[in-house]
Amino acid sequence: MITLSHFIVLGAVLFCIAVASLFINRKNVIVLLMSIELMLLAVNINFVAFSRFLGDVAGQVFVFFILTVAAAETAIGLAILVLLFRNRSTINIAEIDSMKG
Amino acid sequence: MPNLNDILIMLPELYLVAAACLLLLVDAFMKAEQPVLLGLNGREVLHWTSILVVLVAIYLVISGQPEQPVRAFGGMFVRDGVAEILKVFALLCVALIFIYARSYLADRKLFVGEFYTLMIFAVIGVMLLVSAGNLITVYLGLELLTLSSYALVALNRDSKLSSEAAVKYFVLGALASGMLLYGMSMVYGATATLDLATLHNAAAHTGVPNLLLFGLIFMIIGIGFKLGAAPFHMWIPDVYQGSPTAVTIFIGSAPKLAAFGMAYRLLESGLGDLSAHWQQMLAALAVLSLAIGNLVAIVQTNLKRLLAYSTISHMGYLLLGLVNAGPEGYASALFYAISYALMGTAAFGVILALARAGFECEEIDDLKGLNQRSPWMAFLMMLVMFSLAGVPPLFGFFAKFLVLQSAIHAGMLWLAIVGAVFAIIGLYYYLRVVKVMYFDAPVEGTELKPQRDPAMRLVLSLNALTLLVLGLYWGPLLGWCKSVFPG
Amino acid sequence: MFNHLLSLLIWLPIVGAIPVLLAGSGRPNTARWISLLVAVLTFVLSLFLLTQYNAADSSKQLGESYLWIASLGVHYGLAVDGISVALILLTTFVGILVIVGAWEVIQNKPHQYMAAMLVLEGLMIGVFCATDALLFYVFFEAMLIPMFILIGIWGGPRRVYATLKFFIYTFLGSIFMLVGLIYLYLKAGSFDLATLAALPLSMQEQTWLFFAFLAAFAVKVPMVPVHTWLPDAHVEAPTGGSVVLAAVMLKIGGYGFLRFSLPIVPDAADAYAWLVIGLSLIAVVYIGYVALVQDDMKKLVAYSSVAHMGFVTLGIFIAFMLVRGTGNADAAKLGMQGAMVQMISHGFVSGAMFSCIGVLYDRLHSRQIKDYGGVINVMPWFGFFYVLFAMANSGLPGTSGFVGEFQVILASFQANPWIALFAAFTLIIGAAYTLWMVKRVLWGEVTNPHVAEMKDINGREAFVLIAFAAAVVALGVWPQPLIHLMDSSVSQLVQQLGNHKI
Amino acid sequence: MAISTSILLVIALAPLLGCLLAGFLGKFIGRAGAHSATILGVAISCALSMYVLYQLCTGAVPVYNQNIYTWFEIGKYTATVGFLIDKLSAMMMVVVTFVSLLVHIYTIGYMAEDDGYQRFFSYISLFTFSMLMLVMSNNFMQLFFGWEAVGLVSYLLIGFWFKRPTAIFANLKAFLVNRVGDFGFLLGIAAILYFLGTLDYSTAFANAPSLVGKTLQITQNHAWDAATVIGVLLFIGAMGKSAQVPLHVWLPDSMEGPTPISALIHAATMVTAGIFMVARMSPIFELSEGALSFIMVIGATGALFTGLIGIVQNDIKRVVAYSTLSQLGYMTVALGVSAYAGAVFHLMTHAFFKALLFLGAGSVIIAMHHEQDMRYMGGLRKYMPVTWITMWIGSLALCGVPFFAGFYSKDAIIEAVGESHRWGAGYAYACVLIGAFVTALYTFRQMYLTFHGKERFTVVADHGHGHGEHAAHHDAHHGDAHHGEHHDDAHHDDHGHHEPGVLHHAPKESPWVVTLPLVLLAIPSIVIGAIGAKSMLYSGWFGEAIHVNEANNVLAELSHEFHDWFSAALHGFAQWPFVLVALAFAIQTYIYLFNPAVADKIKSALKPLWTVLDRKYWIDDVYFAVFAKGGVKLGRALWKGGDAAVIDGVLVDGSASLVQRVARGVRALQSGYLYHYAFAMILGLILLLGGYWLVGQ
Repeated sequence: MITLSHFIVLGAVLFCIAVASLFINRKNVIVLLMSIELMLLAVNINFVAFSRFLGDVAGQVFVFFILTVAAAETAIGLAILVLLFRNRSTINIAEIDSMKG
Repeated sequence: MPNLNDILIMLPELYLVAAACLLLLVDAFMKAEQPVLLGLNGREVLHWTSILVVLVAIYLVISGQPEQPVRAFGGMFVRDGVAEILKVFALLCVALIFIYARSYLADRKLFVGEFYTLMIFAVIGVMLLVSAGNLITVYLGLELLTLSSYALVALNRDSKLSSEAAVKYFVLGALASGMLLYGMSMVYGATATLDLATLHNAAAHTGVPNLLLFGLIFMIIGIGFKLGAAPFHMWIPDVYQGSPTAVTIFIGSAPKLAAFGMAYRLLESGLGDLSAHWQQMLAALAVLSLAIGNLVAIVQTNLKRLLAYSTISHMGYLLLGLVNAGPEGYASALFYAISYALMGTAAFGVILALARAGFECEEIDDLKGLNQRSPWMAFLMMLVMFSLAGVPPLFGFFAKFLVLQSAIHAGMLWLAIVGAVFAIIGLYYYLRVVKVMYFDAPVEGTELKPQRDPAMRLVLSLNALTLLVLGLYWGPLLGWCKSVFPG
Repeated sequence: MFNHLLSLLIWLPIVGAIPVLLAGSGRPNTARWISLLVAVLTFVLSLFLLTQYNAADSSKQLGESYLWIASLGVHYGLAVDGISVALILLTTFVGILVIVGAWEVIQNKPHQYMAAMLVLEGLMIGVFCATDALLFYVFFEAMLIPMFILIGIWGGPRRVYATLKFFIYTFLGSIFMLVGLIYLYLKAGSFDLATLAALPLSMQEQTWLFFAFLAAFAVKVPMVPVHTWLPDAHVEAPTGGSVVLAAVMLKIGGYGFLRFSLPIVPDAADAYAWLVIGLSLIAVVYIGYVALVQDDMKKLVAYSSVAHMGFVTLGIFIAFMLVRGTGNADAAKLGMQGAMVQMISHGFVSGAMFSCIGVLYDRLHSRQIKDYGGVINVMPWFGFFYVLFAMANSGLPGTSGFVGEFQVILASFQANPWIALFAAFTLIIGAAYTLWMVKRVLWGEVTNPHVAEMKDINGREAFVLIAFAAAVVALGVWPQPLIHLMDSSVSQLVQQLGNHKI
Repeated sequence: MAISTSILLVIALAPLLGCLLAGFLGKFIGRAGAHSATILGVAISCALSMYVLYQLCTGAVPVYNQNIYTWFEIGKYTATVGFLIDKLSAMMMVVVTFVSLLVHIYTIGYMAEDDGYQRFFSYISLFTFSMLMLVMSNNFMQLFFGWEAVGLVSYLLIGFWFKRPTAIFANLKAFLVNRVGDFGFLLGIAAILYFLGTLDYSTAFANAPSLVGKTLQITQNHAWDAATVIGVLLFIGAMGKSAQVPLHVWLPDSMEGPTPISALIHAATMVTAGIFMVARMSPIFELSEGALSFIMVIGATGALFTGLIGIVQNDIKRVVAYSTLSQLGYMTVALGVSAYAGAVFHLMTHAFFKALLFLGAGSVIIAMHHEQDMRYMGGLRKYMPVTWITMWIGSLALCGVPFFAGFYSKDAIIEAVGESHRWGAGYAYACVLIGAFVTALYTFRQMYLTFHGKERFTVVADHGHGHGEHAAHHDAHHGDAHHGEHHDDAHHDDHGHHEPGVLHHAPKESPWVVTLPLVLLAIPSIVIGAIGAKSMLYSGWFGEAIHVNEANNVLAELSHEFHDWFSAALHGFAQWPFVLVALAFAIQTYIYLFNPAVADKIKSALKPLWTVLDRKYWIDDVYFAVFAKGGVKLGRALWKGGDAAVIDGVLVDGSASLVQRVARGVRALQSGYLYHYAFAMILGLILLLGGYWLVGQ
């Protein structure tokens, strides 16, 4: 039987993977964008699961909003990525450290 | 179903959305470089129109303010006193920024319509956020603000630093909103509601399940990030430094008001009954922010970076007010946020005024001998610095005074003492700026005169002098702040 | 006009600074004359205090009170007693002299210098008038800003270090007082000093508050071991800055003890009187020796200020031992009056000493003792004043320097002969460091050819020095008017010392 | 009828007015104006003082004791300015103003060529004012004012020639040593206020008996007798001002000042202030045997041992200076045996003959062109007869030869000590007796070296062609002196520059302004003893001013043997003191008139002893090493060690640099790498979760 806990654990695992890849990944900004997507999806799973088990639709509505915003976010993210590459000819995060201290 | 009343309640926001779209259109169709109206060219018309738009919005906020808090769209949107104050000052900041930024933008070929529309969208985000009655509204307002901000940070498309700042801001911002959302999902799971008012009651009924607290912690991270409280502050220095100053000034002002509003909505309106739990967490963040902000600011050489760390420390003080978790504490934190917004705009305003094409005026040493070259600007900057440092009789002192009082009132004397000790360390770097302006000789060959923009000079002067005037007579403002948090 | 005399006194110089600033660097003479006019007007106004203030009445007078921050119940409350009147007169008196003293000496942005001086003057007067603790704190801290600027712009080579040290040191002390005041406010619901004085407090609370106040005022006085900002600040400050610093600003520390430590936390102050007395005696002896070996005249006088201010704190806190220990209220009054007279007198004497050093500095651009020698040969009139003030500094009877020390020593003996013994040591060490300096600066053959070219004082300098000299001698020959002015206020303070709060 | 307050005010203020005129308007009124103004002032004072004394002597007026104004009034404590005029103070006033007047006149001649003429007159008038305030005072505060004010003037006058390194060293030394005494004195005054509750003489004296049995808690279980504490503390003040061992070191050095003030301040008046003070405080001192013994022993020690140093001095003024120290010792001994009247009487006679000796020495110095070394004098009697004779009169008075003034006072003291049974009286008696012999030794040596024997100087004409070396030196000297236009006999401040024993003019008698005071002082030096002895010593002339307990009254014992001045003097020839004087006279006459070589032989034979005396028992050296150098060392150690190293170095700058270091460390966390930033956020999350978990536990 699949209970709420399973969904929550799944969400948590996905979330952890997403977060971990945010700081373990040291190569590529695109991977970061993907991680962010993953993180939002983890949240969505949570919402949907809760919504289903609590019998409240509001959670599912929220998911729609999240998806929409995520799309916008990715669009901006990619735009920034392009800018970055144009200015620095790299998207390697290990090289983006001109501001520090 | 939404009715006319709902729309009237949300009129300022709706008006701004419409105005922003209109500005977008106007910008697209108007010839930028040619005289269009009254001898002003297209850009200038856009500039003044934007300012007018914002001022009208302020008018709408104030004039339509209901006596009692009202809710619209099924509780998604709340219009109360807190929202009013925050909106007024956020809009005011934007208006100031428009005035200060014009010459700076023009010098850097950034004097474009996007700046204005993005700013207005961002401030709509602020307004939504501070008026949020539902977790969804919180999220939407926040994202509207941050997405606009990402774009603003990257406004200067040819700057390496800007794009680097934008990437950092974007990734960390997304991480923070992810955490916030994760927390929201937990809270939702624990209480089965997204409505803040219901949440407040639900939390009172259900007791304090672990799930709720778990969610609370994640939400605090989101708030901490928006405030820029340590250890969620890492983006601040780089973004402040990398953004065009005209954008930095925005990031340093209105969003801080928004962050306060967000904290207030989530923590008090939503999870007020958990205050015993979040007080401790905020106290920890406050101590860290005070320590890191003040300490690292000491060793900065870049003025914008210095102000960034100063922001971090100021958010520590703001948290000192929030930890009180009572009406008095919120009032003091709100007061602090307002004072910080005014000081921030003035500080960056001076930098904007002094910056030229090819001269950012963002190193501390760039201000050398300012008193010799431009005594008035030096005087204004000195007022700002002493205000930031919290030296009476300037506004910043009273803000600090009130948050310290809140902390002591909340029984956290130790926290107030920590705040006091770090105020001393903080004093040092503000004094260093004054020292550079007043005690050092100017570098030969530099001009260091403010832009010849009378509107900017006038408004900037008023902005800085306000710090003095409000320092001498801050009672009404405090009264206003207090009146919106009924005991 | 007299209903708002105090407000007028505070704001006249501050507002007067605006036209001075507006005169700009292009019209230095306009700036100078306006500031002189403002300073003189303020002084004249302050003289009305003497007629308006009734010395026989111990209550605070000429009060003004307006609700300042309605939601906190903070008042803009002003009133004076005899002690305040004396200190205000000192401030306005010195105010004129520093303006005159800086007349043509300050060539770099004189308008800013004069404006800073005027603002400083107004703020200092404010400190002496405030009856609301928050208002007091505001004036107390705001003073730092013009002083910071004064030292920083017109100071010597290490001015930045000195002025930062000065600012941060003082801020460090006072921020703890702020925390203490907030605590008191939350307890009493008011910042009114009289209310706070009546507030019952447990011994533990009092102890914490006492140390918070001590931190603020000990730095300001300054007491050992938090005195090290003073020599640096003095050495680097322009003459006028040094004069104001020594003559008035230090007094604010002593004044603070009277207004805060004594009435608000009397029991803790009594319990820790030994500490303050001990530190005061260390100031007399230890600092005396340190002053002895200074090579820089200003540093020497700065250290001597620390030693002399030791008598102020000694006189104030000896009163506790006398009132509570021996029940001898009159002796306590004697000590307290001694402290007050010492404050005023030190204002004149140190101001005069720094003015003298300023005169020398303007000619030779050195404050090093070894660069001088035989100055009397070329500047006999200057020598007269220098010796006079040096004698006053070493407490010669007939000058004001003697009166306070005499009274404090007499009172100390009543409490404990050993305290008097250490205090009286100033007679020896004070004379030693002052006169040794006089010997090396004034007497002897002219060895430095630049000294040989020095001109005697001009009319403007003579005016300043004569004014100081008149005050020093008048107070030394007949201190009774000053003592009478403060008598009822001091009596009341002493009476308050006996009130237990626990 | 009473003494008029206005007269007293005029007495006190006339010299002050003169001082101000000469001091501030010196340039304007010129030299003649300055000396006229000051002399007039002092003359008025002197005349009125004499009038007041006359009034008191005739018994026409009661003792005057009134306050002029209130200095301060705090609760029950008041300090006033007022006058107490009884015979004691009136006598002092006369002595002070009279000697001062003569010194003023003398100065016209002595300082004739000096640049600081007006300033000098201003100073000595200021001194007269201060001294009058001291003796006329009716309370301790004013006494202390006068006490310190005379110290100030002494400081100014010792350093009058401020270019001389020795002078400005001496004046600093004098002031500081006096301050050590004043330190005790002030504490004594504080003790009086503590025990007697007043600063007013009459009240304090009236309450004095209440001191008996009172103690001052010094430590937990140790208490001192109140009267003794007060007495000793006050006497410490007297030790400073009256140059008692061990605070005597300043007086010989004070000879750096011009001779007139050596006579006025450092012989006749100021240094006797301590004696006057103790006599004035007799009601208090009488209560403490301990304090009086202390005084006696200190005085006796000074009387003998400082006199011994006088024997080896070569500077004519220093001989007189050491003789002053010795004589002050005598007065102090007299105080110590409760013979206050004897002390005051000796004070008065001493004032005249010692002023005479100093002024005479000054006259010699003028004649010798500011050569003060007696080794380069000799045979001066034929050049300056008036000086010679008057100085002999002074010397005989000093030695206590019967019929001269000093005899009556000094003999009375010696006998009084002999009568006393106080602890230490035996030692004191031995000291004063041997002291009489020593006094005669150095006095006659001085007289012989100066006026008799061979001339040990050479006169070289001033037109120094052919004396190339000398001329060059001379010119160089003119070049660096500030008053190069003056002639040789004006060089007050340059005796170190002279070639010793070489004069440019033959010595000649001084002008009348110099010799007149000598004569006027010689007269009382002869007669005043005979006139005053009976009344002042033995007939309670001072009345209430001096209080002696019956049991202590040694003078009363002596009075039984005293019949009249003539028989007393005749009797004196058969006493030990005179025998010793005669012996000393014989020895010195032999050595210096007939066989000068003996002196050197004795000197080399007693080399160690000579060294001890020449080095002044090394007291000065020890003081300088311990207090001056030691003080500077201590100060430097405290400054560098305490202020600079610990407070500033460790606490202030140390904490500032610590903050800086920490800041740099924290700054490194801001690495610039995005993944570090993200990691920090995660850390924050873990922190909050962990904290929550901990709290939950």
